[in-house]
Amino acid sequence: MKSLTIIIVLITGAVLFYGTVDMPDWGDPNSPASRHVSPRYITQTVAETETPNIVTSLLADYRGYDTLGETTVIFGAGMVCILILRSARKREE
Amino acid sequence: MIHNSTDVIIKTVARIFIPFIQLYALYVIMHGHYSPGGGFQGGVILGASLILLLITHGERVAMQRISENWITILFSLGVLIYAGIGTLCLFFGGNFLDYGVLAPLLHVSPAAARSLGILGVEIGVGIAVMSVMVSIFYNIARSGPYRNKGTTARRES
Amino acid sequence: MILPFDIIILLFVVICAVAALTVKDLLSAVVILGAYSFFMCLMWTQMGAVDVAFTEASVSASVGTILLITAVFKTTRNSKD
Amino acid sequence: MEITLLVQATDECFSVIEKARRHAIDVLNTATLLTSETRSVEERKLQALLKGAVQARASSQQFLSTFLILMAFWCLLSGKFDIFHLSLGCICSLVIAYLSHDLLFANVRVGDARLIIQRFIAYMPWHLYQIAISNVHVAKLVLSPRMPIEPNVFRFKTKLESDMSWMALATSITLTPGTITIDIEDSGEFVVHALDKKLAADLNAGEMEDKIAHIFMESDHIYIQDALDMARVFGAMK
Amino acid sequence: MLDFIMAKYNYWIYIILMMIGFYGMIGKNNLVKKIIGMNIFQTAIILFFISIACKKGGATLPIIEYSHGGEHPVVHAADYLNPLPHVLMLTAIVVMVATLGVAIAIVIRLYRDYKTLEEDEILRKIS
Repeated sequence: MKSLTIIIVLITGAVLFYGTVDMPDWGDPNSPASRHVSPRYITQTVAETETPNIVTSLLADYRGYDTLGETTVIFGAGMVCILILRSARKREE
Repeated sequence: MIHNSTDVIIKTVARIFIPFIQLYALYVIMHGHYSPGGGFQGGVILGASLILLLITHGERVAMQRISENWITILFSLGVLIYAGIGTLCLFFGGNFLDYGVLAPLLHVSPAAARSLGILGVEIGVGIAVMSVMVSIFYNIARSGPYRNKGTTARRES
Repeated sequence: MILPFDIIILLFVVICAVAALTVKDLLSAVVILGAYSFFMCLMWTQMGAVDVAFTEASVSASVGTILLITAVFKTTRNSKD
Repeated sequence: MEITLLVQATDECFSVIEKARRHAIDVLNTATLLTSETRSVEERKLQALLKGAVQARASSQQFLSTFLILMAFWCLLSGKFDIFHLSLGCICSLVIAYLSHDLLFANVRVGDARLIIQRFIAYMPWHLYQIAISNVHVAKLVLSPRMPIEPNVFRFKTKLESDMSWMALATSITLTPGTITIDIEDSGEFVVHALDKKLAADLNAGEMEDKIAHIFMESDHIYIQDALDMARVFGAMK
Repeated sequence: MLDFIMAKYNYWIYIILMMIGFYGMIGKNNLVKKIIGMNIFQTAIILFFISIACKKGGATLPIIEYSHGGEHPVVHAADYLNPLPHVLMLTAIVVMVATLGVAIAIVIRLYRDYKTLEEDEILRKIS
């Protein structure tokens, strides 16, 4: 059982290792991730939102809908904790 | 887990430090525009200060500040603030969460209106995260049997 | 990015990850996980992601560790593997 | 016959007068009782009002001082002094002062705060010097090839009273190399681990405890301070 | 060869961490150990995203130097790190703690019903 687990993990690691060969180099300024939309965010954030911290303006303004969904996920997690644990507590008391 | 601690040092240090931790948390929320920080981090620090109050001073002292029902109300209120600001933009003729159209309401330029909108959203996120963290901790710590083996053994010896 | 510093931190991260999974005592495992989170936070700081590092230090290293320690107090402390 | 009638009449008169007197005394007694009762009730009400007013005054004082301290801390953190950020700081400090105004000043006499801070600052150089001395001592112990350490746990009962001074003494002991406070019992007994006999003897001499009692104006130091103050007043009067 | 190692070693570190976390998730019997493995797996993924955001050659933190009321400075995109992965991972970390809370709630509930945290013993008690 244990050997089977190790074999599965090693196979997954090998596949991922093979995948890294085609990935862009570390710290490449012209990698696809940093060429597409992020230059616009960096250059326009002060003019459009007066917020020097780009991460904040991106989090709450440009990607605000994303963060709304994420806040809802946290809300759901709190609700689930209450549903799982509080009913049992009431029964015990 | 939640009980009035008998250790004088921990109680005194917690008593002195908790207001400063809470003020630092609000500072992190309010100054997310200029420095690292924002609603998530500040809310979690605020929740951690309340958890510290719970595990040092016991349930009675902590719950007379924010009761359990209030926590449950607060984490709906946080999401409501966020979604409410987004919906307010719809009434002014913009898109959902497009704070620039709030400028005539706030008497500032559209860019500054966006900045203020970000601040309001961060406050909503902070309230939601704070109450959810305290609620999860409280529900976990109140459930099930608590065996205080370590401290009772020490007191008996 | 300073290479020797980077390599030392990466080494510590891997050691902490392995130790957290191999220690038999669950409370020790949870505390080692907190140390792992702090090393991760240090690494992100020197990669330039200060916001993410701050979030990791406040969220995962403090509240996550508190929740796990509470869970260990509530259940049992010893494990078989 | 007439004489006996007269005597009887006077007797009756006297008995009637006596009855009336008793009645009047009873009435007067009940009246005074009633008034005293009402007065005591009113006094109690007044006292409760006064006590409530004192408590309200104390809590409002606590609220105000907490608010001022937090506002100073905010200015220290923020560094932005335009109106928007200062009003944000006011709101945040008000919220936190409302949430936890009874935590910061639980056992502190407010009037003494300035003197305590002055004395605490004066205490620091002495403590740093103490740390340096015991640092050298512990280094000598550890670096010598025979390692002449004798670790032992000992207890001593302190004469300090408030929790703040207990905490200050415990942290001072822990900051000094070679000694660590393990626990404080409820009755004020410190459990201290020391690396060496000499360090333990230094602690038992009680100089540090005296200094801390002087900072927080406790036990016998407060009387000495009172006497000094009174001496100055007497000198002025002469 | 050295160039190849220097260019790709961040991916290898993340793969190693991910393998450790994956082994913890599927190989360990204890439920708390499984949660710890899940935590390590998530941080490995976050490390992968953050290392994508790096830029060589003098790029600094994504915070622009700017004061209120001043003129808008001219900003070059190459001078700042890519902020988009930071934002995505910032939300991912908070979701990580939320999932941690739910997982702990489930573990405590299981312990109350079966009095054990080992997976094989729970399976034996169910059947």
